[in-house]
Amino acid sequence: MTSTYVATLELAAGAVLLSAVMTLWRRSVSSIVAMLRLQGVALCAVAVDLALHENDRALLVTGALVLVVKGVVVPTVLRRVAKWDPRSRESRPLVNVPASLVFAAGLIVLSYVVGTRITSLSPDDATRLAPLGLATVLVGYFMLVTRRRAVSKIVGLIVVDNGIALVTFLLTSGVPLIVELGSSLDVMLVVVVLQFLMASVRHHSRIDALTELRELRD
Amino acid sequence: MTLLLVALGVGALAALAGAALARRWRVAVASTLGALGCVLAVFAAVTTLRGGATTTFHSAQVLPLSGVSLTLDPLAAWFILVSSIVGAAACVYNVGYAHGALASRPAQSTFMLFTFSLIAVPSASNITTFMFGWELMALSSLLLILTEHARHVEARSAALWYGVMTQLGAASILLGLLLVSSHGSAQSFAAISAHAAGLSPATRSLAFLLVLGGFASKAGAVPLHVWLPKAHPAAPSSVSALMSSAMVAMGVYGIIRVGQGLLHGGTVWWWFAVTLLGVVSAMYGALHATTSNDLKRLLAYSTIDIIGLVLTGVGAAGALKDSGQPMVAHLALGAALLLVLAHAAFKGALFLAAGAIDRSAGTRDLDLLGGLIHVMPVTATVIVFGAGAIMAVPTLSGFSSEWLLLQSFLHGFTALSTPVVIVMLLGTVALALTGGLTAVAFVKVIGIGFLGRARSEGAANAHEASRSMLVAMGALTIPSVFLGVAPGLVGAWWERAVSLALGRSSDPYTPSTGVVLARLGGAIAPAAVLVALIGVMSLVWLLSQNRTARHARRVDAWGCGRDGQTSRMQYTATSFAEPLQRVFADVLRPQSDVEVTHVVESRYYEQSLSYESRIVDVFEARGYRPIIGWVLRAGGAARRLQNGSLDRYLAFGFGALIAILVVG
Amino acid sequence: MTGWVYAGSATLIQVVTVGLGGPLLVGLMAKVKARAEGRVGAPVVQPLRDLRKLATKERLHARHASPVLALAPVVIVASTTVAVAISPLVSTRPLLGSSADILAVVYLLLTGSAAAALGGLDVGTAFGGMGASRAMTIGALAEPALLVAVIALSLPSHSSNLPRIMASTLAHPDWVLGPSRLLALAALVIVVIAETGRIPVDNPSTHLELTMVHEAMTLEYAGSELALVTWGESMRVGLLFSLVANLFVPWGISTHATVLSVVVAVASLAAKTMLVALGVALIEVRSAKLRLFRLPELLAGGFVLSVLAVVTGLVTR
Amino acid sequence: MLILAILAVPVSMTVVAATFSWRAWVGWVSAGSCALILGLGIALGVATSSGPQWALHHSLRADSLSAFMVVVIGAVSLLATLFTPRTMRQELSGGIISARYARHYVVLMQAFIVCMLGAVVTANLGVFWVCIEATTIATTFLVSHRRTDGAFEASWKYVILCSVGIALAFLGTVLVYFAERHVPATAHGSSLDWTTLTALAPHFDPNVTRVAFALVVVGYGTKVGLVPMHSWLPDAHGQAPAPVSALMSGVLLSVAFYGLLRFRAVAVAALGPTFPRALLLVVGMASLLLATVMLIAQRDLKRMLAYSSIEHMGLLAVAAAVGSPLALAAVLLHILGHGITKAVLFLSAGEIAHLEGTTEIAQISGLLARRPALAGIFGVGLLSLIALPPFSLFVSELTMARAEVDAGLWWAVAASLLCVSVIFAAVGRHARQMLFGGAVADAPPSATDRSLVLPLVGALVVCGALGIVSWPLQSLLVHAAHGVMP
Repeated sequence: MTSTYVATLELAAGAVLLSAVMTLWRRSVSSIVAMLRLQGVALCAVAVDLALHENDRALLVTGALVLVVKGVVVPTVLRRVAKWDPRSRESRPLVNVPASLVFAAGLIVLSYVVGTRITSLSPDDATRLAPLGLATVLVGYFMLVTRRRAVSKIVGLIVVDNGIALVTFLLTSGVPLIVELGSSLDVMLVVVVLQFLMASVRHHSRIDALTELRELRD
Repeated sequence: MTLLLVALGVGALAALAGAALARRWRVAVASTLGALGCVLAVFAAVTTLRGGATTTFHSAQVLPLSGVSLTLDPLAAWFILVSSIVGAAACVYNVGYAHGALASRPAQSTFMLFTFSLIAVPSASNITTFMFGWELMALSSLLLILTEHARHVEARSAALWYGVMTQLGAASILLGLLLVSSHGSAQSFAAISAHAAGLSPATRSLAFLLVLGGFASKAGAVPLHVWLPKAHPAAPSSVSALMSSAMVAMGVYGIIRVGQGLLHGGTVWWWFAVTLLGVVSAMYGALHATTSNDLKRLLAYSTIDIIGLVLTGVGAAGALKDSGQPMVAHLALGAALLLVLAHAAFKGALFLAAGAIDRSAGTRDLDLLGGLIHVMPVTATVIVFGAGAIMAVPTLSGFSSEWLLLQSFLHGFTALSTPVVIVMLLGTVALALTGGLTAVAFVKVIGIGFLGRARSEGAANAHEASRSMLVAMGALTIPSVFLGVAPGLVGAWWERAVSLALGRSSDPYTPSTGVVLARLGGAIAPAAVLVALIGVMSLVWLLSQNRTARHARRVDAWGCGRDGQTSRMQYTATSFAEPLQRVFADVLRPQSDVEVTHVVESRYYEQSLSYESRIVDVFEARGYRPIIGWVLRAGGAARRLQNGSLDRYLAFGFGALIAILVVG
Repeated sequence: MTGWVYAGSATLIQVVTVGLGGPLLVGLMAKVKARAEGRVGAPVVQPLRDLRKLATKERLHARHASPVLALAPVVIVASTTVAVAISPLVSTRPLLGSSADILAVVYLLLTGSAAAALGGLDVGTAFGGMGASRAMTIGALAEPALLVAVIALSLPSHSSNLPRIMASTLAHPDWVLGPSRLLALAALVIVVIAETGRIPVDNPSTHLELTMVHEAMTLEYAGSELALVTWGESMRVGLLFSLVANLFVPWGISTHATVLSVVVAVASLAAKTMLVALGVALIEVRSAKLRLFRLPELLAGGFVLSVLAVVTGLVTR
Repeated sequence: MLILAILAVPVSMTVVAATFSWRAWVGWVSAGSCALILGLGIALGVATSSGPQWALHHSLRADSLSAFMVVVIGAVSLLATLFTPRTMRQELSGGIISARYARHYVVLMQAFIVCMLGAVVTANLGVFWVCIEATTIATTFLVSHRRTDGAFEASWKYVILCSVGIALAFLGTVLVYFAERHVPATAHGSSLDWTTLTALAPHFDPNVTRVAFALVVVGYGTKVGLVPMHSWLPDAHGQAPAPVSALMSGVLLSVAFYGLLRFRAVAVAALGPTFPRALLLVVGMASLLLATVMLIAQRDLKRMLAYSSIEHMGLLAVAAAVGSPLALAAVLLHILGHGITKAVLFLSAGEIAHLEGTTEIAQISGLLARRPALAGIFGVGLLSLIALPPFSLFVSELTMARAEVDAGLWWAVAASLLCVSVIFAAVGRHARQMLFGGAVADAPPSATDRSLVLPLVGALVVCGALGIVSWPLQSLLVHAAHGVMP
């Protein structure tokens, strides 16, 4: 039983990180969103696995919530938003794809080094994997910085959020419910805000992509 | 202390009256209350100077997180005396002078605030109270400079220069004081004084240099003076008078209070630096005063000159105390204090008179004035007395203080330490070099501005100032003359102030109306000299009234036989100072443009010729402008940090995150 | 009581001596110059005769003149007279001798110069302004040298009180030939020439527009006022010559209240000042007037000499 | 009870605003509710002087610090909401927005105030985080309220940067929780209560706490406007309607800073003073320096005010680094003074922008001659902002400097005084251009109406009084400062 739990946990957590790296690798917006969906599902798997292992009903609910929000709602909304954008590919990232992947590898190593320092406090099966979450955060952030398209940026932001959620699950087996609720709620609200923004900009129809906006400057 | 608190309270009332009352009553009521408060402050100061006890006041209910703390001791009282005398005169002057923007609510209220912050600053005895008063003084004067911004465009940039310099100065002072304060909670001057002895010499020296920078800038010492010749002329004259006579004195007060009172004198190098500042200021100020043509600018430069001499005295006192000659040190500091008071009186009167001229002739450019003695006889008399005092005409106040200064230098030469002797030598040289230049400057003021014939419509149609203005100027002339004729009568007062700063010592003075230094072998009896002068003058006058013509016959001016002299043929202020300007061209670096327009028909005939000459402040052009340029360029370059790119903004955070993970 | 009488009479004698002697010195110098140039020259008493004649003439004022025009000559004469009265010329104990400070004398003279300049500016003619400007410039440049030179003299006696300086010089004859004294003497001679308006600084006997300094200021004066100005100027000559003479060679001056000593003092003063006048006249004869803008070099030289005198005094004490 | 009332007032006001369509009275009532909050805050201050108050099963907790923050929020929001009717009138008549958005505006403003109040009275740092996040959402819509290109751009940058920052803060919070859960032999069980955390902090694992605190500083520092995540601030403040800028700059930054103060107490208890001090010093000095250089060549009026907020937050961070009771009391006084002053400035700048039709400094000139009252208020506000007496910012900056030198940080004081002086020069230069510059017009000066002048003058008078009279605020400040001492 334990070994299944550990194997599932490792697989799911690895999937979260892998899908984060995949978002860096792929260019077409639709496949990036698909990766995001995969990541949501993997995250849900982590939560459910932990919940079953610890008999934590609240965490089970959280897992369900994650599946709904991150596996279904967010990618769907994003797909809709992406339709507004005529150029569906991330054509000119600030750092090109191969370099990004090399950089991501470096970030993963860094998070491993840093992560072990943190997890050494209580090195159990779940906590051990926390560096994977940290790496997801860094990779997501890297995407946020280097990808120009609005949708890519939102994806990066959500990857960061997912990474944090992964760290949260692994380190604490879920913080008190209200926080988790808040966090999921928040991601959803962020998406709503973003959709609103995109729509508004479309409405004004003068600027193609939000990220091209550089009117406000010193 | 009660009296001082009442005075400050009356001052607050005056400020309120200025802010609240309708135009009809505002100026009169505010000025009356202001003058009343100043007179009360004079009494408070005199009570302490006459041997009254040192009193303190503390309240935690005022000034959050620190509490207000006031101490009235003889040193503070001396400077309160300085500012309240000028303050009273300025308030009286205000009645007739305030017009237009200056009579508005904000201006009147701020004016009162300024007057009383000058009285509050010397009495402050903890860091917060001191800085509060100091900054309030700076702020209110800054606002007052701007009152006539609509009429004088240059006031805007003058205010900015002033504001920035005073802000830097205040920052420097604050840092210096904090460095020597024992604890944030124990920030009273008494605690600092007790604590300072245990500090390392390096800390104390650093603190003193910082504080010196701030105070010297306020006092207008070269090279920190650049704001002064801009700001003092730009302010309304009642304010210029206060700034130039009382506010610069606060810089001197600060140096004495911190250097001697809180830090106990330090080393000879501190005072060497002070002297050097003083010598450079005195010479530079005197030189620029001779070549300035704007009356108020000339007065401002002359302030730099006199304050330079004061600083020389302060520096000499510090150096002498350090070399173990306390009695001579007392003499030097006493001379400095006396000069501060004398300067306040005569410079105050001069600025007020300059305001009267500006108001009635519509210009302060000496090149456009002339002949004012015929239309403004009282103002002219005030100017003559003021100029006489500043030129150190014997029996006027400038003379007695400069004599004391010279005595201290002379006796200071007996010191065995070389730096001290060099200090004395520098002081002597400064005194010697400035005397003649000051005479040129003020002969120019009187001779070009008041004598001769009017050079412009404004000057020709000028009229005497209003009564309250004349009363104020006249009132300030009285202490100026009194301190010259009978300085000995207040000798005990300044000696008390000096003792507080330098510690008790054998008193060098012997009671007299003049100043008698029995133990050092020197004396002046200005009163007797005055009697002799008046006697001889009357005698000569009587003898020269010969039988043939009691009244002189009026004829055309001879002018070497040139018929039809016009006012344009007179020497102007520029031409008067031209020889000196040429002599000191290396320092002044005058720039001149000559533009010749030829007649169309022939190049041998000139249609018109224009000549323009100006003197820019070397320190401003070579020292300050480049720094300002660097700062502006840095600001321009920094704009690239915020270039509008979200990617860049996010990258800042990403870098921070990586750094945290690596370091943490 | 005798002290008061002595001091009072000494003061009076000083004023009379310098008052009469000043013009005579001027006359003497003119005579010497004339003789040196091979002329007969006017009698030595000519300046006194001129003064008497002017005093009876009508007073004329320009139309735009102010009371300053009339007041200035009075101030010139009064300030010089007081300076004479308090300085130890005949006696080391004149009335107000305790006030006979170097600074007082210097600034009294400066007051006189300023009054003269103001008188020159009052009428508002080009020449008056020119003269005043030049005179003040020269004065401003000469004053530092003067002040520092007298400081150098006062260093050994630790006092700037003139009677004290002379008393201590009398007590220490060896000071006279010290290097500091000699340097100060050189500086003082330059200053005195400048302050009294002699060649090479100014030429008192010319009315050439381009060069005149002092005379330009007095162009608008006439009658008794011109007499006062001229008299004040010659008293100044007398005072400065006497001071130079007495500061360096004080012997002969009366130090106690006897008639004989006073007589001797007057005689010796006359002799000493005549010698100084002779020297100055010879300098005048032997040099040409400097251009106005070369003057600073001369006066700066005087200043440097005086500073050197102070430094030497400090080093050799 | 008091705590609940404080939350209930704006919540019910939000409901009211959502129910009725926009009328001027809605604006006035919302201002009234803010006045009520201010009053309740003062009452809370009195009540908490004897000890913290609890409500809702210990999920809400108010000590003197919370009470003080409620007062700050109440005061600034009162000032900002007093301008709601005016702003709406201008925008509706100018055709900038439709009536629907006027209603949105009032609802969002009230929701924004609720979130801030919630943040300062909650006992739980998770809830604190949620409240801060919620302010981001509310303000995003408020920033884009005018629906111009610039407004959308600003709110886009704002929401992205703040989301990232707030996510990092969440990660930090999680790590703190992780550290708390692994405190050996904990008898209390784990919770995210400030009090529990502070009590347990000495047993925290230093490695974890260090990273956690650093993440929190960067994360909440985003909302505070501290370097390196400050970049959203000038854009958002520049584009938002004036009352929104006033509220954001005046209190939102300070509420986030309040969180930093709480976390700092925990971090100091866990790590000792060195690391928190170093970290806060670095971000504080960097913010100060950045604000200084950016202000020198600033070209936009509202951005100038925004950078000045960064400057003041930097000063606060440096003082918080010291963390002595004196420094913290000064920090709090500074928060209050800065809040009111900045609100006055943004509101008057909004009016200037409305009247002049531009916020570009170079295009505004001679204001003092043309609009003496408005320009006078703006000028006096700037004087208060650059910390001149008698305004309270002077006393608080001076006290912060005292406390810093006390802690041996005299070089930091030297550097910040230099920066402040350069800022003085820069702001002075811009003010000269706007207030005095240009030729003086012949037209008679135009009057400014009283509804604008009175509140602003009143606020400035309060600022001045706070700088002179210490009663009754001082005891509250001292109490509150002790609340965040480890």
